[in-house]
Amino acid sequence: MNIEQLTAWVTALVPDQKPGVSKQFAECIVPAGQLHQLCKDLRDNRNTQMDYLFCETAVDRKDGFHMVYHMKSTILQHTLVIRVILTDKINPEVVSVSDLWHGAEFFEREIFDLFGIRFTNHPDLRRLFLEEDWVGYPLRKDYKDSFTLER
Amino acid sequence: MEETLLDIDLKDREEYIINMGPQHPSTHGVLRFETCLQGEMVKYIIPHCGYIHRGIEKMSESLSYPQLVHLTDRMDYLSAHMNNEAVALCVEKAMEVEVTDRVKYIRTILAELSRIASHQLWWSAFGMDLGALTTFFYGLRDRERILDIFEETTGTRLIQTFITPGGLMNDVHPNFQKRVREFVTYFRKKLPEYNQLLTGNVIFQERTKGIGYMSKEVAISYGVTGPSGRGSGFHCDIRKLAPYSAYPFVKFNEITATEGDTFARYWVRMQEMSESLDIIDQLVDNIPQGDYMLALKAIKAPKGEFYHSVETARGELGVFIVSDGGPNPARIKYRTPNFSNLFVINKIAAGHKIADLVAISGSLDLVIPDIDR
Amino acid sequence: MYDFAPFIDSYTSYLNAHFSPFWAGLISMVSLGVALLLFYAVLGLYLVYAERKVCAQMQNRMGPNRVGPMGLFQTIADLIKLLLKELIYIRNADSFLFNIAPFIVIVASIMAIGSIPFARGLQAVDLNIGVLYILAISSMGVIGVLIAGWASNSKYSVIGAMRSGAQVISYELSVGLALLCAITFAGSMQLSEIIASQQDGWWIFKGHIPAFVAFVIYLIAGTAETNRGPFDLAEAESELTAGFHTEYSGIKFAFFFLAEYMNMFVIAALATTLFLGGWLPFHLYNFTAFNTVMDYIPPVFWFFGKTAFVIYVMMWFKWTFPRLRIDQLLALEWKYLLPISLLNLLLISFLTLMQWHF
Amino acid sequence: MALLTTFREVGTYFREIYSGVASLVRGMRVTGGYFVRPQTVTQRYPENRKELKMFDNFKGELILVHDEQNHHKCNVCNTCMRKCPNGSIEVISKKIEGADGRSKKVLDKYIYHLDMCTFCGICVSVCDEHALKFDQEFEHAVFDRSKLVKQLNLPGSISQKEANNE
Repeated sequence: MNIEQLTAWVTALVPDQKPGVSKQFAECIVPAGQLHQLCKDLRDNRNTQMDYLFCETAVDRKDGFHMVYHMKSTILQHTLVIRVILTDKINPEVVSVSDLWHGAEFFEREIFDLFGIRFTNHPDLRRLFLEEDWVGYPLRKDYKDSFTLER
Repeated sequence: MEETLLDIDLKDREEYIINMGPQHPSTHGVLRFETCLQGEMVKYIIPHCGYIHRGIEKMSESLSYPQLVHLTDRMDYLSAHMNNEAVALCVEKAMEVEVTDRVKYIRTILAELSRIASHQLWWSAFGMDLGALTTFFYGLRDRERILDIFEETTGTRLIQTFITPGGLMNDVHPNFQKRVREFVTYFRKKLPEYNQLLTGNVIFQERTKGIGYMSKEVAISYGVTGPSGRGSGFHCDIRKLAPYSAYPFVKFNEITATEGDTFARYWVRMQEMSESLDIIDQLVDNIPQGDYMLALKAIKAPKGEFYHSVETARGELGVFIVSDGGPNPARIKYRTPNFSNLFVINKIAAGHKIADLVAISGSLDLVIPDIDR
Repeated sequence: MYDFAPFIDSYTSYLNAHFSPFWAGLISMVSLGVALLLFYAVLGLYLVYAERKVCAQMQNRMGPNRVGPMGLFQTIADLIKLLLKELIYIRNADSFLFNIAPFIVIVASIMAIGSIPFARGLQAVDLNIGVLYILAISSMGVIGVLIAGWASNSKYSVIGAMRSGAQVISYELSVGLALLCAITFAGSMQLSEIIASQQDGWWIFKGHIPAFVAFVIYLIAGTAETNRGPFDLAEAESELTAGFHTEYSGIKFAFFFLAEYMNMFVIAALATTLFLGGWLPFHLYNFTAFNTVMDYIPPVFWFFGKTAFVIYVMMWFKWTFPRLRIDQLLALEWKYLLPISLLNLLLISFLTLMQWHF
Repeated sequence: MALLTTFREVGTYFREIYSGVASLVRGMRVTGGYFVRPQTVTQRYPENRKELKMFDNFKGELILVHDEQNHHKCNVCNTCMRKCPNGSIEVISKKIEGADGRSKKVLDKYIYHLDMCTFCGICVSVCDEHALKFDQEFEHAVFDRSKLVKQLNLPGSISQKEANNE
């Protein structure tokens, strides 16, 4: 499917989606509550078959944390970006997709470690890189420590 | 899995836990496998990483695009050229510029050379992991010739910082083509030796065949890419799926195997070496003339988000840039191949013997700084 | 020619003439012990050196080349370093067993060389059950390995020691059966008699194919018994860091290290004695001129030359092959080597019975 | 029939042994070949110091190019300092009175932190005056970290521009 078809497909599943900024891939901004169901539909439907989540990351923007899911179908060779905006910057929380894609489990642990976003239903939500007693979440924009090279 | 290993009541006294790493001869870098054993059998493995976490993504937020390139060398240091290329291509895509054909050719040749060099080092270390100590020296002996080519052109051997947004740091050395051609003939002769020494060896085949089976579904679900994924029949070669640089100009095959075991992953890498030689062969004589660097006023990505992936020696390296239009990225995310390749280890190594765990982790070809970043 | 017996006899008669029988016995024993220990240390060090040079050459390297001409004194320097190093004591380790283990290993290998005939008349004790003695003594080393692994209180060591136990117990069978072939041919377990029986030709040539098969099996099983690559599972570097001697340091580690090389020497020396004619020179059938020339080379050179060749082959194995896994190691013994050597022994008994060997 | 199968099994058993041994011998031929015909590729390093020649582009350490008259080309534009990703370059300028009576900015100290340098080569490529270069020196080991902080402008050196004005 091309970009328009994919966007239309997501619109059919999640009517209140908003188009994203990417010109490269089809991109949809969806409400956090509908994320898991949408991902499950996208993965399991014959027409989309998004079986490969190749990148999952978070971005700290002014309006909240953006969760960005890059997913791809290895059979149909189309790529879709799903974006969730978490407006709560103190205690961001989103549902985990690690039951759909195994690889997501570790992407999510990394995001939890560096952004402090909690994933519900995650099987093993521990810090991945930093020590358990590390204070703060380094990739947040408001994170300050004495080592960061400022210019 | 909420409980950590220390909490588990070892009622069954036959179970015990050993640490493979962070300082252990078979983990090539600082990675720790918390391995639960029952006799010689591995029950489960919990990988612990972060020993070499340097916060490259955070550092990159305060650096301009040409500056942050040099940090990517330090992720997967064995595919330094490919890492640089990934950032360069992503920035070029954002800026909507295209480099000259000369740059594309040179980038591709360098990338393929470093793919061979990386596979050579992997082959050496893999043999060592299995106890064949001589492979290490043969692999390094041949890799040295590639590093000499790199050193002559880029000035450094391992971490080059040569490919930069807009082109290359400097033009290639006049001897470059001659030396590359020499290397291709030399290595074509040496490659059969590798097979005689290790591939055909009955002990080696017994040690690798049928060990660490990874199905295609598992590979896709965990996102295992590169030769490790292709050993399971996962067609994930970015060079074929979305050709970049000079790959559209050359003919080559995507090497895949369907067995999904350690030997399949080994075999794919061995074939890739000769495939890379073919790619270099097609390119090295036809490097077009042109500038090695585009005359760009300022290297700034426009506001927006950009993703580009390249095929490194270990799989798909994706660069995700979020830009606010300034000279620095607002956020840069590296989707590194080893990160995804690592975590499949519990799935495929549990139930095997401890010696197989070494073979399996060797066949995944992990470079630890690439996991931790 | 080149008989050491008169020399040794004159030494003992000198002692007997000047000392009381008790003192004469004591002095001859002490001098023998000192000689063997010196021989042991020098040979051990130079085997290490030889191994390093051999593997270096196979790997396109130079090997030791700093200390002394061509690095000849490198291993001596290493020994001095190991002597000066701190002996690390492990908390919670069983210190008595931990300390005694290296001695068991090294004593076993020292005792084994006592009955090896180096040349005519140059043999400390010529037991009438020489082969059995060497076999029994050299397999005592594994007890030291097991103790070392257990007493270290380290998981790597325990796994290594257990592997070593399983390995030595299985491969002891093949070693024994392969040696039994030569014993069947010679009809004696006394090493001097086995050599004497090869006066007209070495058993590897005289015994047709079965003797050769027995020799190859002995070589493989012997390599396995010394815990050397490709059978070095007990110390599998990439899996168990250093296996049973992970926790040892300094001179105690050196004991393990030396014992490994001396065990290799014992295995090679036994192979030489039983299959390759010991210190006997190489003779071509009825080619008198050639045989006379060969006779002029002293038996000591013949013995050490043949042993060096066998040791070289064992090194060649180590630096070429990948390591086996524990189940494959046992499968190799029980599924391949043992049935073949049993069959082989049957054939050899038949050959001997029919007097079909040359 | 059963006998035939047994024979076939026995045949496979021995064929396995044969092919296994053959593969081992093939490997031993490679290592044995190198033993017989040694091809040493390693070098005796400190001894071959004299013959050891690095490649022209080799990035050993950063130097400020000086000519025979002890003139360098730095005009204190600070580009290298700004472009260095690790902050390993410090350009310290001073104001002097020129020949025409106007005060000018000239180089006082060019400090290079070798311990922080990652040899990315950006400083050399951004310098419009070609004042910087990488040297062939590669033996950097020292016992004291502070020795890795180097002043690149030689004592008493002045920039070419200055020299021309005088």
